[in-house]
Amino acid sequence: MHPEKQKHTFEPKIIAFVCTWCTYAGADLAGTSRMQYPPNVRVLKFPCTGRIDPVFILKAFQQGADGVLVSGCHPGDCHYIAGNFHARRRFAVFRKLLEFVGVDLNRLQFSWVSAAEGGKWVEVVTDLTEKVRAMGPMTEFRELALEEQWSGAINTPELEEAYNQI
Amino acid sequence: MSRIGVFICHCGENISRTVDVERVAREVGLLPGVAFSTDYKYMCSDPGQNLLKKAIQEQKLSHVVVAACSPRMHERTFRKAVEAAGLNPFLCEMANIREHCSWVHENKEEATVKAVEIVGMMVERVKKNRVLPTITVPVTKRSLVIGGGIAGIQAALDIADAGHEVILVEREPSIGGHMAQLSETFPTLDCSQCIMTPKMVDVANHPKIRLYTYSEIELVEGYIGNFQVTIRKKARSVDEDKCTGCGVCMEKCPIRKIPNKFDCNLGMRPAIYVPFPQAVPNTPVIDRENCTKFKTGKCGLCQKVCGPGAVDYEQEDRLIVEPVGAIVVATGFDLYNITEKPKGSMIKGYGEFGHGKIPDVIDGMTFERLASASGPTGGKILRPSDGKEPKQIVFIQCIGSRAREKGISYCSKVCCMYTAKHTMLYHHKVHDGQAYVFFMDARTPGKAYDEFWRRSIEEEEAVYIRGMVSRLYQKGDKIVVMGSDIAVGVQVEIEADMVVLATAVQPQAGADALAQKLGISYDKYNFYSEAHAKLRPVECATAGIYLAGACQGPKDIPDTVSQASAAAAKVMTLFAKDKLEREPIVARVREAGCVGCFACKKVCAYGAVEEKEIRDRQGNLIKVVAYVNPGVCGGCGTCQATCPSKCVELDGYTDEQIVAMIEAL
Amino acid sequence: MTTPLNYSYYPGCSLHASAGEYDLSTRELFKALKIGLTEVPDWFCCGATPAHNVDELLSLSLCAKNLELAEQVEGDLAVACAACFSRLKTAQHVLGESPVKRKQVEKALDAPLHLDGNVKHLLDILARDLGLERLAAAVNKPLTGLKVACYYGCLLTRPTDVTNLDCVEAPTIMERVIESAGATTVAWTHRLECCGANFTLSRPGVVIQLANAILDSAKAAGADCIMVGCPLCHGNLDIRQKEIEGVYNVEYNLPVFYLTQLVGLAVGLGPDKLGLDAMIVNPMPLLKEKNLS
Amino acid sequence: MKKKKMIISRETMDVDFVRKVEALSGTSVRRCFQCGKCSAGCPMATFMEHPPNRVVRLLQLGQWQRVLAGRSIWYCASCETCSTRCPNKVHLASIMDALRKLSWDLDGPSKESYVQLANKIFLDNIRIYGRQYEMRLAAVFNVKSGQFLKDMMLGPKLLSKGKLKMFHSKNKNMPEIEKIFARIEEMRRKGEAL
Ligand SMILES: Cc1cc2nc3c(=O)[nH]c(=O)nc-3n(C[C@H](O)[C@H](O)[C@H](O)COP(=O)(O)OP(=O)(O)OC[C@H]3O[C@@H](n4cnc5c(N)ncnc54)[C@H](O)[C@@H]3O)c2cc1C
Ligand SMILES: Cc1cc2nc3c(=O)[nH]c(=O)nc-3n(C[C@H](O)[C@H](O)[C@H](O)COP(=O)(O)OP(=O)(O)OC[C@H]3O[C@@H](n4cnc5c(N)ncnc54)[C@H](O)[C@@H]3O)c2cc1C
Ligand code: SF4
Ligand code: SF4
Ligand code: SF4
Ligand code: SF4
Ligand code: SF4
Ligand code: SF4
Ligand code: SF4
Ligand code: SF4
Repeated sequence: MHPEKQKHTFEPKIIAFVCTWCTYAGADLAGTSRMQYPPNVRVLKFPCTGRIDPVFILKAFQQGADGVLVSGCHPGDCHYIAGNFHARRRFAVFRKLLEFVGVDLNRLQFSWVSAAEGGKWVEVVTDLTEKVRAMGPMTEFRELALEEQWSGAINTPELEEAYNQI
Repeated sequence: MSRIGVFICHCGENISRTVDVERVAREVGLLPGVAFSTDYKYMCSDPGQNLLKKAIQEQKLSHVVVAACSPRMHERTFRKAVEAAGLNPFLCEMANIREHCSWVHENKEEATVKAVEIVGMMVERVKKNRVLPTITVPVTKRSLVIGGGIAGIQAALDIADAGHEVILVEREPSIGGHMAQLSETFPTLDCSQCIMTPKMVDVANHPKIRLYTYSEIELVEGYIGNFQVTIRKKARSVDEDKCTGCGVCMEKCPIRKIPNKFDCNLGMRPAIYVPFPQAVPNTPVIDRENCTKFKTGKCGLCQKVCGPGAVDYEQEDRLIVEPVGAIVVATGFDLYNITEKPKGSMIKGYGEFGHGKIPDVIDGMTFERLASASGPTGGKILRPSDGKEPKQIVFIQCIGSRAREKGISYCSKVCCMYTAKHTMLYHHKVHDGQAYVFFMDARTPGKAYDEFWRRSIEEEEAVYIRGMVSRLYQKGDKIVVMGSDIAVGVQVEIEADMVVLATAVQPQAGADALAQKLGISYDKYNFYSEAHAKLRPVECATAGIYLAGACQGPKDIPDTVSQASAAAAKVMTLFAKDKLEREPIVARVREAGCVGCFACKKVCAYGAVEEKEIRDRQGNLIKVVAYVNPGVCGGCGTCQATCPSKCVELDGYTDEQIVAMIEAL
Repeated sequence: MTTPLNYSYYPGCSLHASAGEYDLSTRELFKALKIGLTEVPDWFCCGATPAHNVDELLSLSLCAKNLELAEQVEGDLAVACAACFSRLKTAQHVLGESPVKRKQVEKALDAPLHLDGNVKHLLDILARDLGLERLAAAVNKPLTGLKVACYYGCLLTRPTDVTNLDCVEAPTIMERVIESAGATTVAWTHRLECCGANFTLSRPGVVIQLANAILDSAKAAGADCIMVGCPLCHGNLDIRQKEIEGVYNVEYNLPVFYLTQLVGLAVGLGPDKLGLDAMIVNPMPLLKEKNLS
Repeated sequence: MKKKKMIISRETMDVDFVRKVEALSGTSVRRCFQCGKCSAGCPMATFMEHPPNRVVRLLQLGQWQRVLAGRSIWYCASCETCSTRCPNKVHLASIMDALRKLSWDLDGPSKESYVQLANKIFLDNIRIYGRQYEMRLAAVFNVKSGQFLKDMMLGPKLLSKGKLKMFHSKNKNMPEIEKIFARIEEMRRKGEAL
């Protein structure tokens, strides 16, 4: 619902990591239905949320994202049987880790958007954009020197434990 | 240095209305690595595709980005075009500036900026794209069917009729499964044997079907199109080629009092036996546990009387290896047994029903045998304890099923209908008898099903009582049934002569062990899991393995046969090709880095990760690493996100590609 | 040598009153079997059915307090009354499962809870701790020829997964114990049915109806007598038996023994040590007939 | 008995009450799928106007007044047959406990006063003496219920068999018991317990 376009001083950057089968298709549906939402989101397509390495989220924040959205199929609907289930477990631990490094968890949103939920996609993106806009730009993290060798670099006990749990 | 070509589509006006496509082309053209950029009215049209092909050749492009609609629309189209121009199709990516941009924004400035960024991201990504070979695997056009019930029989006949060889493996001495035990079948009440036995004979006579009865699956290796299956053919002690099926041995065998499992232990059989007269094959088997020869070394009568000399006490188990391209699993079901609690199972017993130790409390399948014309009583309904005809018979539904407390929460789907059938059969056979049914709901969705149930009440005058039974006990030669009628709100007591419990449908014993051999998944009850409940209900997640019948969930015959034919059709679809081609979006392990933790193996739902031994030249084992079988991998990438040492990579979605996109922000 | 068996003992209110013979025979039997029994000092009522009926928190608190008192005496807690047994076990179970209720009870007691002690019914002690073999070895006057209907009632084995005495629906522990003492048991239909104990005061009519069905079933199965492990069952079947016979115009004449009385007979204890004279339905003619007295 | 029509709406379904029942009993009311097995085996069902399954059904509909107005809950013998055999793990005996407790708190809209009275005397006994004295229990019940003659036949017989004690012994833990009662009352006053 944006009848009157408002002028904002701050336009947050939102990155969305989505799976092909559900959320990407849901976003497509929002398009074919000509729904409207703020243009702040950039979509990265993955075969499955199971492919999404938490490190990408860190990377996105480091690259200047002010908010990150991770979205896939509803539980039980995974195109790849159980990928989203593994992803869910992984992210549960990852959230703790993010909190530990000082990221405000309000900047990171997980959701389920199915291929039929164009409206939900719009809602989720709009809400996150507004939420992050209110929070202002994400600066803390940009300065935080992540190791250049990003892959597998964060092998914290928490992650270790998560891997073992899977 | 890459030479990337970028093609911006107007989509008529769908994109260009809100996105300044020319500006996008201009700005993107300035990105490092972009050698060519242009815009065009309809990229997917023939002229559009030709423009693309011509540019690739003339500009010597190394990579292509088409900024247009969703890749879900036209990725295939453009990849084909790219391939036609001589480039590897996986060097082409699409940037979605329609569904994700022009259609969802109104402000032209904002939309254009966003479009530039989207295209920019894809440009960075495509730079990291690698040439991916199309994966092809050969297909062995023979199939294995496990389980010779109606599901296995139907699937085998369908596949064989299409001209492909079928190997049918059945654990029991004869095929037929549970349907061969049934008397008459709902909803039409036709005689089960009459419609079943011709199909069994067809199997035996089909030139394309090789039947292994009294056999089990020992080992399954390989993957779709290329399985190697080892079958254990248990020693029958009778040479199938020599035996004529004359039956003299069975007549002469002095051991006669072994309860016949096929007749639910109501009838007796000798130590050398066929489970039932219409058995296929009609070759007896010696039950070594009960045969005097095997127990004491004496007897040997059957060998003496056998004209063709078929009896062979020395026969041993044989292992046979068969290459097949597809597998249909059709191992069926068994009934919840209230008399004994299976070891280690979550099932609780029914002490309140006497743990099934009251002789005239039987299960539904036992009733089928009593009602069957070829059964132990010749089709007369007689109670097991004293052979008297029961004048008051009580049926109780949902025993074991829908009883979380007892361990099973699902509905067994067939018992409402077969109980209705049982009341009819009973009333047809015992004219002065009365049937009562205790039930919670009648679940009768299906063509002509509810009418069938209503008939049992309205025409056959079965008395249905909505409410369950708390306890059964023997009183003299009666069984006291303590029930309730919740509609009236009173307790009901019936002194019955016989009680039939509709016990739950469960997977066959050993279903989990077989699943582990096959590498397919199963639920907590051991029913096999289909790949998708609605859209891929006959396929396993493991490619090349299909499901048919009650092994996947409780089913009646029409559902079983439909699924069996569907599984057969899936097999034939697979066999319609000589080679399998698939998207090369599969995971690959960098062996050098792999530490062999097999975290990847644990998360892979497709069972695609195998263990591979790395040896030096002398053949000493250096380490065990993961290997992803490209024929099996579904391409989800879960392994990659899981691998702690980051050495398994999903082609098409490598870390490099993704990070390139993130960095392009 | 096996280690000596010693228990703390919770008789429950009835054993100090209407079921005095159960108390007496329990003490004498245990003495004869060389099992130590020390009464929990100043125990109090577990609340029985009326407490949990209307006030679970009170019921749990009373039981928890008694369990705490029992800690003062060494050994597992031996309980004679099926109702007390069921209450104490249920309290242990509920407080173990529900942290909320546990907190409330701790507050009510103003003390931390002691829930680890084992609570055992006498049957359990005889059948498992002592063991049927040792029990059989102690028998010197086997109850040969005595046909016993073992009555469990509702509370010995229930609720499921709580008392863990035996299979809820098809228990055999009473039968096994008394068969070890040489008696014969009968198979009968009402051994698990409720006698309505809770209503003995307020709605005796109900009790009479339920108890009649039980007596009828035992008689029909050919029993000479009934054996119980609960003073409440005993009250309804023994004390009310004459009344029931009057109401239904039948004759049962079924002596109702406590399990400790019958086992006591078998190990050679005299009627005076078993309180047989306190039984309303006189058992002596039966015992004479079977040459057991 | 005349039956009132049941008007069902968000307003007439008292979910709060049902939640209390669930909290007290630790069992879910919604789980019940009305198979009736509880009622089939309940020894007291013939004395109840709402058999056990219907008690749960009325709770599912939030119609607790109908349950409490009847005597069903007071006729439950706490025998646990229903809980033991329910195929769906509904602990009905505990629901009955909870209902009695809540009815007791509401000061009995119930018709069944005898059972309530007996319970009350029983609990008073504990508070005053620490243990049950059957003699007192019976005597007080008979006086309060006005049923002087009931069970008169039993009395003398029991006395002669030494089964009725006239006197009670001293219990050292009496102050402690009083404290437990008092603390529970206190907790309830403060809303720390139901
Ligand atoms: C009492 C009763 C009455 C019924 N009445 C009707 C009716 O009237 N109408 C109707 O439509 N449906 C009825 N049904 C349902 C019907 O029986 C099933 O739908 C049907 O039998 C399912 O067939 P299936 O081939 O899947 O399984 P099954 O008949 O169980 O066949 C499975 C076969 O696989 C074999 N097998 C198992 N494990 C292995 C292994 N590891 N290796 C090799 N072989 C193995 C078994 O030996 C068996 O031969 C009834 C069911 C019951 C219980
Ligand atoms: C309210 C409702 C909810 C449901 N929810 C679920 C659910 O949650 N899950 C589930 O599994 N199932 C659900 N179902 C069932 C599901 O909708 C059906 O199983 C499924 O749609 C059947 O698919 P179909 O292709 O057979 O028929 P249809 O979907 O009806 O398709 C038939 C097609 O044929 C076309 N057609 C008809 N006649 C002709 C003709 N003469 N020539 C050419 N074309 C023709 C029609 O236009 C139509 O496109 C639901 C059904 C209903 C009514
Ligand atoms: S084994 Fe021999 S005797 Fe037996 S059926 Fe075959 S041919 Fe006949
Ligand atoms: S050898 Fe065995 S099977 Fe053959 S007749 Fe003798 S007992 Fe029967
Ligand atoms: S089919 Fe009917 S009898 Fe069988 S489990 Fe389902 S509801 Fe119960
Ligand atoms: S007709 Fe439909 S709604 Fe009714 S029972 Fe059958 S499936 Fe359910
Ligand atoms: S998770 Fe990585 S390191 Fe572990 S086995 Fe798999 S590929 Fe090798
Ligand atoms: S990509 Fe998915 S299917 Fe392929 S090996 Fe990895 S986890 Fe298994
Ligand atoms: S037995 Fe359980 S599920 Fe069945 S009606 Fe009673 S409470 Fe409900
Ligand atoms: S506990 Fe109460 S409701 Fe349940 S069966 Fe016993 S008397 Fe009936």
